[in-house]
This record gives sequence, C-alpha cells and structure tokens, in this order.
Amino acid sequence: MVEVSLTVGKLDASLALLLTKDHHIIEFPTILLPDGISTGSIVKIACERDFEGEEKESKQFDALQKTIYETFGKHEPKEPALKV
Amino acid sequence: MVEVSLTVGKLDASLALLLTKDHHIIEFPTILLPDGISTGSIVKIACERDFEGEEKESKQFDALQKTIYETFGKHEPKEPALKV
Amino acid sequence: MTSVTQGSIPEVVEKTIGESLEQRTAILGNISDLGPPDMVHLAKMVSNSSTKKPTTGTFFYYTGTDVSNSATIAALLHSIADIIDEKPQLWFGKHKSWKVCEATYCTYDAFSEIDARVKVNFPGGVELRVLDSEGNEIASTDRLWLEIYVCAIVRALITADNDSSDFSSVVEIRKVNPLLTKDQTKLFFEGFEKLFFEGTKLGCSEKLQVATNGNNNLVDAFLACVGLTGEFDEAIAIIQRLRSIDPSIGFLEAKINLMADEEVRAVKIMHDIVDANPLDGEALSLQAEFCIEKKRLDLALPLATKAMNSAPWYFKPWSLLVKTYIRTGKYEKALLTLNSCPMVTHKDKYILKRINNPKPEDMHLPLPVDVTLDKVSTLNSVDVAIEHNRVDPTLMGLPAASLKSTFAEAYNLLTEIVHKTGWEMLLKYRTHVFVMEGEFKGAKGEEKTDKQDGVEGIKKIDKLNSSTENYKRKSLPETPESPQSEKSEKSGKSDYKNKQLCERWLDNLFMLLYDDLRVYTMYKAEKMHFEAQKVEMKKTTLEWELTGLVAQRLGHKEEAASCFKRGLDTRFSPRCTSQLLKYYLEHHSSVEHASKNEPANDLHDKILELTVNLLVWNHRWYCGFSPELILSLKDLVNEVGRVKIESEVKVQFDDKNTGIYDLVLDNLSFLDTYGLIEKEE
Amino acid sequence: MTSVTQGSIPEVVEKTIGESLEQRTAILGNISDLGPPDMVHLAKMVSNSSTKKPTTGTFFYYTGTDVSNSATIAALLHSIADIIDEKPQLWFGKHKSWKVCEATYCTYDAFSEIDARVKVNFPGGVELRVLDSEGNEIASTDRLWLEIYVCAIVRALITADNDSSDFSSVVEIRKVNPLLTKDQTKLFFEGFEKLFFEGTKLGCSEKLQVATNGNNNLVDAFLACVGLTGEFDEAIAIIQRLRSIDPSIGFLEAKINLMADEEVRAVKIMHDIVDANPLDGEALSLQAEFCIEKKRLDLALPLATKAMNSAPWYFKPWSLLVKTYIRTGKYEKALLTLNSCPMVTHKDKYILKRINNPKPEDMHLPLPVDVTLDKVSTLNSVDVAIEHNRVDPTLMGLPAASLKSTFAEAYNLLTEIVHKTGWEMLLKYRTHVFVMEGEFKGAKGEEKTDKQDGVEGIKKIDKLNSSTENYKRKSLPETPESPQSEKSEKSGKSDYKNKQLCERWLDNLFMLLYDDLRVYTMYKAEKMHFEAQKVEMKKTTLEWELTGLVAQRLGHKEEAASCFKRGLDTRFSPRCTSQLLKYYLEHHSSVEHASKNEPANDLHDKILELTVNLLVWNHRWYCGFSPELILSLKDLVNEVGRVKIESEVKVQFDDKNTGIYDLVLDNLSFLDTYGLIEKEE
Repeated sequence: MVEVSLTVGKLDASLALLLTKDHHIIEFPTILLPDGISTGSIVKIACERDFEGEEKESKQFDALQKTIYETFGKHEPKEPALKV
Repeated sequence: MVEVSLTVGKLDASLALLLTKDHHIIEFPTILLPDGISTGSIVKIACERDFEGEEKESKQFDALQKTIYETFGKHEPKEPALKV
Repeated sequence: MTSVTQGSIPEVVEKTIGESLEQRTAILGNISDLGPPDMVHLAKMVSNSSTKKPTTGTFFYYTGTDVSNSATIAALLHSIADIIDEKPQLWFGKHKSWKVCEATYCTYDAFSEIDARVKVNFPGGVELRVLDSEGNEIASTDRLWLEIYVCAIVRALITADNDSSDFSSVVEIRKVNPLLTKDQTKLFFEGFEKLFFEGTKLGCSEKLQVATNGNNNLVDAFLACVGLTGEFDEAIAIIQRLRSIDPSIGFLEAKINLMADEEVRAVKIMHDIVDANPLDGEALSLQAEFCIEKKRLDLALPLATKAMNSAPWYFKPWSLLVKTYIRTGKYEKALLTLNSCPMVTHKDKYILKRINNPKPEDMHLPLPVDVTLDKVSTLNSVDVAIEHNRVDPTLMGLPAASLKSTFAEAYNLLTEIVHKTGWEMLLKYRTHVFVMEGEFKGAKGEEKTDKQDGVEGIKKIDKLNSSTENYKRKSLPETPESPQSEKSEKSGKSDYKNKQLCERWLDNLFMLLYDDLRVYTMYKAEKMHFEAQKVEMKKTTLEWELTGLVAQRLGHKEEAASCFKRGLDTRFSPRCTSQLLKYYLEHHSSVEHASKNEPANDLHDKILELTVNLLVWNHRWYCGFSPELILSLKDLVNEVGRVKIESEVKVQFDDKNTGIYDLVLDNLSFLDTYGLIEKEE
Repeated sequence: MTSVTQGSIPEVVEKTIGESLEQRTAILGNISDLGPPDMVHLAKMVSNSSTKKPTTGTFFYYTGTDVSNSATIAALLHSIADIIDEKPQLWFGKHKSWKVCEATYCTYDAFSEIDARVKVNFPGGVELRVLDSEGNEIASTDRLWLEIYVCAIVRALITADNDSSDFSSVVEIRKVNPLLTKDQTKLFFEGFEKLFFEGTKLGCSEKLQVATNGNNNLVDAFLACVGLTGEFDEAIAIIQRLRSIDPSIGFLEAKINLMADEEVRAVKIMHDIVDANPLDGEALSLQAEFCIEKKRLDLALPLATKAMNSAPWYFKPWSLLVKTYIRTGKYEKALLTLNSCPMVTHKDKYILKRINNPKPEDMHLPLPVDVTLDKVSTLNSVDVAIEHNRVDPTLMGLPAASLKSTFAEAYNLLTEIVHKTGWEMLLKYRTHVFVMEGEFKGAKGEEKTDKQDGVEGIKKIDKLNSSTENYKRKSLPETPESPQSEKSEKSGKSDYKNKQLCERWLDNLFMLLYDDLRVYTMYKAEKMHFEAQKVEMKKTTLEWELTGLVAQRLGHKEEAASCFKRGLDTRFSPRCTSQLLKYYLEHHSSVEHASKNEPANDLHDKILELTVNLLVWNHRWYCGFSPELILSLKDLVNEVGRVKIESEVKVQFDDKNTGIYDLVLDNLSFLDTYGLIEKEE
C-alpha cells in the first residue's frame, strides 16, 4: 500500500491541484476529496491494490461472457414458436 | 473519508489514467500506485483529511515565522564582535 | 455496357506544357496522407500541324485504375489517346482535331512515399520513372508495384461515395471501379496480406487519434472491398493468418463474420478473443455494439464500460457507453460520460485533393452524351447557383452541418438525447450535472496553471468554439428546479462537488444544437401554419434539402425524407436523392422484417428510380463507381428478380435508347462477376 | 542643460498626409496591451510656398511626455513647431525651410481603451478629440485625463532601458524623463492610488499568466518610479491605504521597505502578513527570497515550499524552490522541481511597437549635434552591418539568447546547476531522475488520449522545441553509471516509477544549454591555445559581444566582462558597454563590502566612462531617459562627491565643449530634485 500526504494547492469546481512532498502536481477530482477541504488543507491518500475487487470483476466478466455466448453463440435465436 | 475503487486504464512512465465508476478520468502519478499494477488492475484510493498533519504543519510554520522574526525582525544583525 | 468516350474525359489546360507534372513533383515532399489522386497528363498538338511539337498540355485525375504494372497503365494511356485522336474534340466551343503526342500516368504510393510515372510517347515508346519525396529517381521493384497497386485501390475505396456537394471537391476526375475483375480483387487481397503490418503508414479515419494495425485506412479499404465483393471466406482466411502474428486484430475476423451474417461464428470469435485478453478494447467494443443492436442493453453496459476502461484514449467505447446510457434513459450519466469522451482534434477526413488550383476558364468538363436522362444530366448549374445565392439565410452555414470527426459523433449522441427528452428537459439535466457559470466562486482571482491554460489553448484552436457568448445571450430560459437526480444518494455533499465543468466543446455542441432546433422548430411551426391554411409551403429545392438535413441531424427521419421528397419535386438534386435513397433502403429492411403496411412494390420502384438517377448523375461527372448504388441494385435484384429489374429499367428509363440500360448493366455485370446476383439467363 | 534641437527630432515621411493618424485609428480596436507609444504628427509646407496648404506629412513617437492635460500637450507641440520653423531643416540631404501648419499629439489610454488626440493649428487653435476603440469620438473627463497620464507614464517606465539591439525596435522615437518634476511624480502617485484596482487592465509581465491587483504593469511602473525617485515614505503610505481594502497586496509594503533598505520593518510586515494569511503566496515568496539572499537556505526551503503549495500556478515560488535546492546541492530535487514548474506560454514582453512599417528611405533620423563624443556619436552603422554579415556563424542565432519569459528564468536555473556540477554530472543527474527514451515500453502501441495530445499540441506551438532530434544526435556521450542517488531509500520499486518524464520544454533547454556550452568550451580552448602561443586572439566587436553573452548566460561573469572589454577595444558597442557597466556596478558593491583588492578609483573612472558613453549614445538616439544610468550616476556622486565627478566629466569628456557636461547635468539635476545627491554648491 502506498500512503501519501498531500497539500491542497488549488481547489476548483471539478479539479483540485494536490502537491506531494516531492512537488509532484496531481490533478485530483474534487468529488473524491473529503468535505470541508480548502487551499492549504492536507489530505492523506492511501492507495492499495484491490485484489478482491479484481477477482470479483473478473468473475462478473466471465459470467457476462458466458451469458452472451449462451444467448447468441450457440445457435441462431429461434423465432418465437407460435402455438396454434 | 472518501474511498473509491478505480480501474487502471492506462499506465505510462509517470502518469496513469484511472477511471472511476462514474467514468471520471483521473491522471494519477504512477509513483503513487502500488507495485505490480497494470492496465485492468483495480486500486482502492482512500482520501482523508489529515487534521494532525495540518496541525503539525501549522506549528512548524509558526515556529519558522518566529525564527525569522527573531533573526531578522528585531534589529539589524550585529557584526560579529571581535575580541581583542 | 458503357464505354469511355470523349464526353467522359475531363481535362484542365495547363499554362505551360508539363507544369502539372512539375507541381506534382514539388508537393511530393509534403504529403502526409494517402496522397493526391492518380493523374493523367497529355501533351497534345493539332493533328494537321506542320511542327510536330505539342502545343497544349492538359491533365485530369483518376481513381480506381488498375495500376498493377506499367503495361496495363500504358494500355490505358493508349486507349485515352485513341479516343481523343479518333475524331475532332469539342474544345471550348470549337471542334479541334487533336493528336496526343505524349501521355503520362502518375500514381502515388504512400507506403514508400513515392510517385510512379508511366510515360507513353506516340506512336511508340514507354518509359517508367519512380520519384521519391525529393523528386529523385529510384529503381522500381515488384514490392513497390504491389504497394502502388494497393495504395491506389485504398484511395479509390476510401473516397468512393464521399459527399461531393462541397464546392472545393475535385470534378476533373474519372472514377472507375477498381474491382471490376476477380483478379483485381485477388491481387488486392494478396497485397493487403503482404502489406498488412505497414498499414499504419496509410493513416487512419479522422475519428481515430493514431492508426493501429487493426484500424487504419488499409483495413477500412479491405473491409469495404469485402463488403462489396462478398469474398468473405477468403477475407476471413487472410485475417486468421494475420491474427496468429498479431492477436490484437482478432476483432476483424468477428467483424467480417458479422458482415457475412455469420452471427453465431462472430459471437464465438469475440468470446474467444476476450477470453484470451479481457482488455481487448476493439473486441469489447464490437461485443458491446452487437449487444446494443440486439437491444440487450443490460449486457452492453458492462461491456462498454470494460471496453472504455481498457482503452480510455479511444472514442469508440466511450460513445457506445453514452449510447447505452441514453437507451436506458440515464440521461445524466450519458451527459457526464459524453463530457469525458476523448475527442480527436486537429484531424481531417482524407479527401481527394488537387495538386494545384486551376481557373474555371481552363477547365474542359464535357457532357457525356452516351448516357442521358432528362432533368438529371441536364441539371443547370447556373440555376443551382442562383438558387444558392437566394437561399433563406437562416438555413445556410448552420455550424452543426460542418462538424467533423468525433465532434460530429458526439453531436449525434446529443441529438439522440434531445430527441428523447426535449430541449427543456435536456437543459435541466445539463444544469444538474454541470457547474453553471457563477455557481463556483472558488477560483476567483487565482491564476491558471500552464496545464490548464494548455487545455484552454487547444480549445481555442478547436474550430468549434466560435461563440459561447453568443450562445449565452440567446439561450432559451432555464427554469431553476432540477429534475429527479440520479445521484441523490450523494446529496450530503456541497452541491458543486457533484458536478463537473462542462468541456468547452460540449458547451458549444449545446449551442449548435440550439441553432438546429430553432431552425427546425420554426420550420415545423411554419408547416403547421400552412397546413392549417391549406396552402402549399413553397421552398426552393436547396432550402428543402437544407431543412431535410437539419431534420435528419435531429433524428426526425420521416420529416427529413419528406423534405427531400419535396425538394425533388422541383428539380433533380443529388444530395436529396442520395439521402432519400438511404432512407428508403433503411425503411425497406425494416419493412421486410416488421410490417407489411407499405406496398413493397412501390418502395422498390422508388429505390430503382433514385438509384438510376444517381447512376446517371455520377456518370455525368465521369464517375462509374459507387459501392452504395451497387449494393442498392444488388438488394433490388435479389428481391424483385433480375429479369423484372432489367425490363423495368428498359421500359421506364431507356425507351429511347439513352444508354441507361447499359449503365445499369455495368453494375449488374460487376455483381455477376462475384456471384452476388442470379446469373443472366 | 541640454535642449531639444532639430537634430534630436526624428521624423518619418508619410505617403499621404495624415495616413499615420488613420492607421493609428484603424488599430485601436486590436490593442490588447499598453498600446503603441505616444505619437506626434506634423503637417508641413515649404515656408515660402504660395498655396498655404501642407505638402508633407511626418510623424514620430514619444514616451515620457507630460500628458496630464491638453494645454501642456499643446505647449509641447508649439515648441516642436518652433524648433522646426526656426531655421532650414537638413532634410534628406537638402536644407528645407519648413513651416508646420498642424501638429497632432496622440496618446493611448489602456484603462479605457481610448486614444486622446490634441491637434494644434498654426498660428492658432487647439482641438481635443478622444477616440474609442471603434474610432468614435467620446467626451473627455477628469478621470479620463488621469488615466491618460498614468498610462503614458507606465509605458515610459516599463519600456525604459529595454535592450534595443533588436533590429525591429522603434528608432523614430523621443524618450524623455516622465518624472522630471516632483509634481509629475506626485500626480502619478495620485493616479496610481485612484486607478490601483483597475491596474489589471494594463496587463502584466510576461512571466505572469494573469495580472493580479498586486502584480501588474501599473504596479511594476510604480515600483520603478519609487526606486528611481526614492519617494519611499509616500509610496508606503499609499500602499498602506490600499492594503486596508485588499490585504493580498501587503507584500508590496514589505517590498518597498526592502528597496528603502528598511529590512527590519520589511521583516515585521512580512511576518504580520503571513500571520494573518499563511497562504499568501506573494508574501511567502518574498520571505523566501529574502532568506535566500541572507543565505539562510534552511529557512528559505520551507518558505518556498509553502509559497509554492499556496500558489502552485505561479512560477515565482517554484523558481525560488529550485534555487534553494541548487544552493543546498540537491541537484536532483532541483531538476525534478524545475520539471514541474508551471510555464507561461504564449506571452510576450510588452515592447513599444510601431503602428505601421515605414520604409528606410522615408526615415529622417538626424544626428543631434549639441552633444557629441568621438567614436560614440559617430559609430558607423554600415560598418556594424558589415561586421554583422561576417560574424562567426556558430555565434549567431544561439537559441538560448532568445528565450523568453519563464523559459529564460528556467534556463538561468539550469545554468546555475551546470555551473556547479559540470555538464557530465548534470547529464548523470538527468538520467537518474528522468525516464530516458526506450526505458519505458509500457505505452507501446497505445494511442494517446486527447488530453495528452493536447499537451503535446501546446508544446508543438511552443517556439522552444526546434529540434530534439538534433539534440539527440549531437548529445555528449553519457556514461552508464548514475551518481549517488538522493532517493535510494525507494530502491525497492521498479526503477522507472521513481522517475519522471522530462517535459519537452526542459528537454529543449538541455539542448540549448549544450549549444551554449559547446560554443563556450570552444572559445576557452581557443583562448588557451592563443595564450600558449602568446598570440593575441582576434575577433570583431560583435563576436566579442556574442561570446560575452554566452559566457554571461553560463554564469561566467568575469570571463563575460573580459569579452565585453575586448569588444570595446575596437569600437564602441552599446551592448558591450551596458553589460560591462552592469558588471562593474555589481562588482563595485561587492568590492565595497568585501575586499579592497581592486583600486576603487580605477573602478569609479571606468563606471563614469561607461555611463557617459551610454548617455551620449542614448542622446544620439533621441533618448534622454535611462533609470539605470541615473542610478549609476547617483551612486558615483554619493561615493566620490559631486564636485569631483563634475570636474572629471568636464576635463575628461568635455574639454572641447561638446555638450557632455550638460548631458550629465540633466541627470544630476533630476537627482537633485529628489534630494538623492548632495546639493550643488
């Protein structure tokens, strides 16, 4: 996990400029910042790989692919058989 | 605290494109990402206001200001007095 | 079958003999696309002259010629010279007995950035020169000839059926079918496979930032060729071989299967591709598109999202995602997603361009007399120009009409929204998701960083942002209440944080949309007024045409079609005709599958008439190649039967032997060659 | 005291009488800066003519005139007419007895974007017209006159001492001291205070993205005025009143106190400002700058960091941070920080510009004969032009010489690094912190997003990136080993992640630096070679000048000074002279405080000589206002004594009564007015 402390350098309607200790400028969506933030505030950002999320996403994707294949890939969809 | 899950859409030498669930594009410095990340990876970013850090910064800044004021603001710095 | 006559060879007179060749040489160093069209240069003298030296130089352009080797090219030049020498030419009002002394054919190869020139001296002698971008002569090789051939066909296919209503388009050009024989197609396929990995050298569509192996002009031309010739099996075999080298192009195999109506196979292929690489943006996009067409938006949504996450720099998956949101009624999400789309700026569609700007008085643009149709071949350009100058000014220069590339696509998405929600609601959604002016004061007094200024900079260059000011002034009034929010769960936060800044280009699309809507609304009000008064509404053909285009941009297809129809009441208009044809063809297939309300025969008659009119119009402008018209004929013949169509053409259009039957036969025989219609009996 | 003569009035002949006025009117709508210099237009006739109608129109420019009301302007026009009428004018080789019929003075007010024009008819009649940007006449008000006055003084102060070695600079211009009387300064101060909050309308320095209340051309001119007149108390009082309205300009009070050598007060003020607002970027920057000057880099570092965090869009604090890193030997951090600096693109320094492009043959540029100095007033421009054409090509057009704005400052920072580390080590640091080509393959085959392409787009516009290719080709060899890393604690991660992509502009600065270093190294090698051979190195004055400038850019001040000195051995050169003067003045203050090695008298003599030469050169080009030279004279007089200086001027330069004493007296009397030197005895 990477955790960094960032200073809010500018706060705009949708983007904030955050500055790292190494003077990297990060353009960060304001929407992802906690409330009450203003220029000069310090925020901590922790970044972690979400293996669980990846796994989940992967499973969902496999299921999706299976559905598509089952629906369209086995045979031409039949015309609805009209009962007489 | 705001926590979001982001998909890595592109990974460059210094910048990564991360995508939120709402399709915001975030340009994020690669250096702040955990190791082993590649396109398609999912990362969790937690963002929290660092009140403690702000306090510390504020104290350090006050101390700095005091030092400057003590050093240069009270009187002209004296020429070193040479003992005879 | 039609054949080339003096009437179907346009020429431009040079000031000094050979200057066009020199000018062509001069621009070779500055070509960054598929290059200029092929060019024929003629040095002519009056045939009874004593000096035996050429007195006049002329030139014209070509696409679609078989340029596979210098012998074929020389044969073409010979036949042109024969046609011109054959009898006195009607030359700027006089009959002149020309004798061609020298003829040169130039064709540009964008793979190696060279220009190949075959010169024939009459009576004898053929000379080949290959010039590099600095005009130096280099040696020709078999490989080079293959490149030359492929590049010429790509140019012909990519530019076929381009809307040529633009005044700057090249008219001194002959366009012939590059795939007349199966051998030509075979050679193109061979060349495609051999040159595939150099395809990016030919550039790509204006909707793409950078050409890739799977998406470039060579591939586009290949797909066009496959669609036209129906050579699916061979094409799939080629793609399969290429896929084994570069798996990223697998989606092309699926695409061709879809073109061939092999849906099950296509689905299997797409499945296998994403199974092997779940981040294949092209395959995921194709899958998403497929599911949208199948109306399975529940499946399309995660696919488009995944595609977009895998290739966020690529406009296509973003547009599919927006489309999915629109079709599921999530208009706010659609707007927000549209706002994030990566737009392609600074990129123009490839079009055929002249190598110089000839004066109108130097242009010899004869009327072909072998094929004529009343009102079409004889459309008077002076009358059209007068109509043009008198047109209702509100209809002229509507900026949405000239949108390009991804901006045009984004506009289509926006009109799809407004079509569903109406303007008032669209404005409400807009207010709800985008920060409006004055809403956020935080940045007050702070200077912009270079980065931001940079983005501003681009947008300034961007042709779109003519006048936001203008827009604000005349914007329809907004009501303060917001519609039900899709995001109400986040309401705990201060409001502006849930909103985005609207990108300037999108802001401008709103303006263009407003302009279009205003014109359309006025038209509809006017129409109602006239209908109420039971008076017929009068407009010139051009005005009907432009009104129809506005209606079309806004998604009112029926209204658009009725405008085009009204436009054609007064005179022939190529654009009205082709738009109306497109409408009928679309309508046609929906008729087939769904309702039987419309008498199909009626529709067939209309399609045939419009197709024939356009074939004649094209022929009048020396153009014998239109994939759209070929495919339209193909469908007709396959539905109605060849005998019936042929006889209808004869009876309805060619009772006076004006060559129209021959013209249709040209296209039928092409379809015949590829086995796409029943054989002639 | 000198007075205006026919020899100090340049004129440009018009094609038709009044066309310059019309052209000036025509450009009014397109002015986006401080506008063109003031302009005088004359309608003249030959005095013994019978027709009584003007036959010739001429015009020239002005800065520094008192334009506080139309009466003062009319008086100036009268005096100009008198001087021209007084006696036959030497006019393109002939003596012509002119009579001025009409004279017009134009002055632009950038606050209200209007042009005020006072026209005098001779013998009688004064007419005032004020034109708005569309050329329509509007009413004048007291407020407008104040604006006109202030704007004219801002133009004069901002453009004084601009390096005019550029061929395109305006020469048909008279520049006079705008602060000759205390009343003028008083009125400017009044105007400054009243117009302060409209200062942003006057634009700002090219180093700033957007003008702010505290940082714009009005403020810059005010500070220049304060520095020149020494009216610190009044200036501080004004700023104190303005601060109470807008606290963000508090740093200006500190700044003026620093100018007045009131350090303790300045420190107190800065302290109080940041106490009240710890995010005041300007005050923090000033504090950081102060600490850097005091060599307290331990204090400067957190201040510059805080300043930069508070105003990340502002170049200044970034540059201070880089400077601090350099001076503490943290070169890698310095490079990385430099790479993140927000650069100001698309912005040019304000310079005086002509309203049209006169032909050289229409320019009447007389030689003032009231003040002459051998070799200075008579510098032959043809000889200089010949020298120019024959100059060593490696010295001409070195791109670093034409860097602008923040790019020039960034270059200075880069040269400061290379001055300390040497080129080889700099390359190693560079390799260590920036990703080099081919090091990162991740982006292979992926298209760029629009955003990125956008940034690329800007950089393409940017004049800097002439040829990175070129750079790569000729780059000095790099050694593979990296120097000790400052970041070794992060070595656990894959290497490229610790690195940044080098911004293209910075990449290009490396290239320019290489070019400069190559020239300088060659010069040094050559010099050693000649010294070893005991032969004198021969260069033309221009070559010495250019070599000196290269040395100066690279921070080799002594070497630069010796080049300028060598340059002056052969002929007078204004640029060598002014650069050498700057060097001595700097050296001089360090001599004062530190060593006594250099005989101070010698230095005084040199400074006096260079100052006098430049005063004469300026006078020759109709310029009587140079803050730099005034301040140089002030220091000299205050150190050496007024009597001594005056007598030295008389003895050394004016033994033949060539007006030089009067010229020096002009400036001394200015200093006298403001009590900046001892009173005349």
